[in-house]
Amino acid sequence: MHHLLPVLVAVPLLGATLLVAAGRHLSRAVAETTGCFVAAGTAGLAIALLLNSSPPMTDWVGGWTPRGGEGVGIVLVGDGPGLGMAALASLLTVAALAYSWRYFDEPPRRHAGSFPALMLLFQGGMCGFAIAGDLFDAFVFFELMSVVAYALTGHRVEEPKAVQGALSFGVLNSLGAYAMLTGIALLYARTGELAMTKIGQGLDRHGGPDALTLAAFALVLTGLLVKAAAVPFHFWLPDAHAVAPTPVCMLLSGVMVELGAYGVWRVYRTVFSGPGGIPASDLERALVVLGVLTAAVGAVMCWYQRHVKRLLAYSTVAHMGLFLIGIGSLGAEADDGVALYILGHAGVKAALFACTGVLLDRYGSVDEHALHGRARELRAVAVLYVVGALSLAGLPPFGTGLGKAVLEEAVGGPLTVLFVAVSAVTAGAVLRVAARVFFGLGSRPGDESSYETTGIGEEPETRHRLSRAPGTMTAVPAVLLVGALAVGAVPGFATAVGHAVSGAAAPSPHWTLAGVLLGLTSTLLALALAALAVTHPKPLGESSWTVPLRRLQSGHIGDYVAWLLVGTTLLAALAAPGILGG
Amino acid sequence: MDDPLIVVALVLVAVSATAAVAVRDPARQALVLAVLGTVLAVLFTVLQAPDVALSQLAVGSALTPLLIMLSVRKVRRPQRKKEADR
Amino acid sequence: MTRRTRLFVAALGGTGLAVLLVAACFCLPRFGGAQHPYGDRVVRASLARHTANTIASVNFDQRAFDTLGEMSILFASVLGTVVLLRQTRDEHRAAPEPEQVAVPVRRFALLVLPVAVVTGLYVIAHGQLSPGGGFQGGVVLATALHLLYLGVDYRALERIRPVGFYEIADALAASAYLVLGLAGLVAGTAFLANFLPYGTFNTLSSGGTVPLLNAAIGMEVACAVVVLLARFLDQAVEIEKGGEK
Amino acid sequence: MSVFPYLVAVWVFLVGCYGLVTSRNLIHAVGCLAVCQSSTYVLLLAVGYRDGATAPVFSDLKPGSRPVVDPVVQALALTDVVVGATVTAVLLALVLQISKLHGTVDPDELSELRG
Amino acid sequence: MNGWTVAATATLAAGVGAAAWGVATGPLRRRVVAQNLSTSLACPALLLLSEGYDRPSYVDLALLLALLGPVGTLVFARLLAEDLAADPPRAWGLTYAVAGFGGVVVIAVCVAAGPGRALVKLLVVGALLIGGNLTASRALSGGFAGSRRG
Repeated sequence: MHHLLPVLVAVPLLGATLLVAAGRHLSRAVAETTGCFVAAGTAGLAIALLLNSSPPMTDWVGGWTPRGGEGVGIVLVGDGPGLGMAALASLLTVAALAYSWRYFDEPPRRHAGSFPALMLLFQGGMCGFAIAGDLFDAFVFFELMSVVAYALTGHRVEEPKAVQGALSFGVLNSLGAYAMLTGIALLYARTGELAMTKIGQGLDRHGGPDALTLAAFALVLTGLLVKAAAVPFHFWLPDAHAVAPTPVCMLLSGVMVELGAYGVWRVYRTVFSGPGGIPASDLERALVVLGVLTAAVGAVMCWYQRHVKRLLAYSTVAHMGLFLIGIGSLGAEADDGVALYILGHAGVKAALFACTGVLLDRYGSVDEHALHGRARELRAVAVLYVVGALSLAGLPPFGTGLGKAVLEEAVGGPLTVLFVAVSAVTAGAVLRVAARVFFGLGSRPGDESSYETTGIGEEPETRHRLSRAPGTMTAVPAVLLVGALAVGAVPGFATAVGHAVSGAAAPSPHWTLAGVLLGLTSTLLALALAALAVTHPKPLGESSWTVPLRRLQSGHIGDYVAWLLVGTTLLAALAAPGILGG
Repeated sequence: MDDPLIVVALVLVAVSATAAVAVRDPARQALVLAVLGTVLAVLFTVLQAPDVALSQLAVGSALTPLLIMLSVRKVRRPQRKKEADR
Repeated sequence: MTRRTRLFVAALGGTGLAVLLVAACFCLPRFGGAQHPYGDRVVRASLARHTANTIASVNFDQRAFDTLGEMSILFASVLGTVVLLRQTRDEHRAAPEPEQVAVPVRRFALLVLPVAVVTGLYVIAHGQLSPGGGFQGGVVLATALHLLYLGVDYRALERIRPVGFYEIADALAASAYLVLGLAGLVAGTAFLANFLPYGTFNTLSSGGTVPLLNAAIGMEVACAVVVLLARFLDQAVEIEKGGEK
Repeated sequence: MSVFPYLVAVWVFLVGCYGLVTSRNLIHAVGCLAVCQSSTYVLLLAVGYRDGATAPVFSDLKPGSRPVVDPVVQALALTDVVVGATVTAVLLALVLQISKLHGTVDPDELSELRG
Repeated sequence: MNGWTVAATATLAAGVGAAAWGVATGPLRRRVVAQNLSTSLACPALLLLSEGYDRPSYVDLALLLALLGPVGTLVFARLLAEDLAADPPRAWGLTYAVAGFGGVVVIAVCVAAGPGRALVKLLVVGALLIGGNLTASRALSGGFAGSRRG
């Protein structure tokens, strides 16, 4: 079975090359169907491998199985988390391709296959990154998914915002990747190895951590955290996610960003967790501080957006903060919680983006104020939107709720308040949008703010404005929400996830009374916030203390790079005390 | 490390990299980047990496400058046109 | 942020990063040290498989999966460029004008073109023996074609460069690499396994699948770079803003 | 002296970052990113160097007759060079579109994405 | 270190160093010439290194640089034709000196290599190096009429 691990990467890549080769002679429908089938086939393979992933598989590509413990090849790791992420990425790719079915703007002349081919390449890159057991190999596939993501983000080349957002995305992520490569070079210099577990053993053999370990840790994590959009590396995310085509947004927010967090988890576990690496307390300090910052900034910025896609993008930032806190707390229970939360969040966030795409293509706007009360006729979408918002808040029995509950229990203490607050604020913002746009509640807000990005005047992504949403565009979000529900509600699923992530020995995650109550609390808080915002816009509207925070999001590449440098320094400073203290 | 050759190559790389950043006009920067590419190739040869040096030569001496110069030309053209219309 | 605050923030972060990196440099093993365990293993493995150029053995045999990723990056970026630099609705194509080129320059370009093509093919073919390989040779091949643009004019280039053909060849070469990998899975032991006889050391056919993968990469890179440059040339030379002509 | 090559790599990386922060032209910024990336080549190859050794290419060398440098970093750097060139191409394509749609390539004048 | 590598070091430090300085400063006409000379100086340096390290396979590097260096310069000559037409470079003395230096190096390396296949390759490199350098210089000083498009 383990021989099939590299096939997980090869199949989508082969599909993409064949689509391009035949692209000139294919009709659009054929190209897109092929794309869907290849993506679905890969997803099936990923799931099949996942079901056989205990005990974890390893595969040495090219049959370079090490002799006497010393290998020269590349190792792929097929364990629960890795294959789980690959399966999630593949399933979301299928969903995005199904959503874009007959929907997307006309393809470039004589390149009917280019969009599905790019999506397949993206899928291949994500799968390759998820199962990489070799640090440099991880870098290569990290770059593959990045390059494809830049191109996909800028896909609508007639949109000024799209190309600008894609460039910020590209520059920041490339710089992060080069920082990561520098870190890899440092680790290679110290240990002379590239396989992650081997590097970890090499560090341990060398003795205690020193400046080199710290620098390598900070640099490798910089690359991954740029992808994971941790504050202060996060600036590219709202710019890119707000402008990318909707099916691409579903993938970016649903799984690509999470892969950054997954990378942090994987790299720390295999490389830096030994006695020669970064002490657990230091990692916890670094990730929890960055996570809290990320969650707080994301939630505040989310609340004050009127551009709906930007709002959703910031809610992704906020949730990434929560995931990072979970990863930083380093426990089997927290890992289970994060895994469930990521699964649930992927479904919910992709569904919300998909619904927003319907708005964009129907009304040519994604501005909360401009759309006030205009979408009354879209009843099905309205229901999906509200359900999505409620599950974003952690309403039991959605997967997001279960993940949040398990995570809150694992983290405990004052951070529980943050979890409840962040999920309530982000969900409240989405509910506010739903109330205004779909139900026309409250008075129509005026256009007092001039600084921020509005969502007015966006080009629809379909050839013409839709008079009614095609079936796929509502069916896909519905299915995604059902999936998010299933994560939390299907008996035994959570246990299976727990086994896949942290082994059969650990206690399996399950609903507790406290978890249900906390989920209900944040849902009620979200409803209250939304109601308050709609009925009394003033006290919760523009406030002066957020202005400096919002000015930081300037769209200027130079600013973002400067913050990236600060972020790397901050990361090193947060992780330094344990090393300096010996 | 007593090899002055390596030191010379490294200094050349550091100097041309600094110049590539300091020269602000993209067309002139492309010239410096072309030199940086050549100097990097020399450094790689000195560090006994002929394969990398070859690909650096292939990419750095003609391909990257051509890409940048074509971009410069495209970016400049509307500005030129505006001037001509005036 | 104003320019000054931006510079201040960057100075803050840059100083911290500089301190960190310089400290790390002093913890690195001495430059020129003899400790290269992975490297030594790789050289032994390469010689065992009759591949004279160890770097080719790493790229196309021992770590061929990395090269698969690298090739996909190139493929993806070419596809991305094709999509990003497509002709939009408000643009039209203007026919390029002929160029006056000084005779010696023109003669030189036409003379060097075949030499460059031969050199490119030589670099690809000897990839597993001497320095070079598919990537380097492929770029040389693609650059050679563009001597026609540089030394003659754009119309001369267009005559020998049907972009569609290169696009298909690019995709087919990329799939050839993948198919060879899958063939390893079917015929041999694992994905990208070197399942062919290793041949005689230091001959063109040595190294098993290495020369085949190398050739696939060479073709992929050459075609990919041609398509890439074609998009940029289109933008710089032909595509203009304005309504349909 | 034994750290000089590493320090050069660090310098090149930081200089490239400085260029990115202060750039007034996006094409120039992409060039600066290429400079940043060249630091990774320098670092990788410096890590793999061995005193008095030669390249592990045995077409004109008897195996075992001379010490050889680390081939792994060379393969990594080779991959890195390709990645760098392609990323440059994609980013330049985006800059071209920015210039068409915004009429400028000065990041200070691009202000569509804020707040 | 041997005589060859010493010569290569000197070429790099003095020649390529000066070219790097020339390309970074001054008017455009000086920069393009410096760029052209940087490749025509680095190429002999690579030949010297190949001889100094006793690795004939390194000659491929010089071959590629002799081939692609002038192509790179043609790129600039072509796409900066309008700017260069206004202020054409005049540095023929320097160009011939560098070409002569390249010729001397090629002859020296040829003598050291002795007759054989390697000699043919070296002669090709020499021809490309000198021919390319001179043609590229010619292209810089008015090789392209500078049409508006094309």
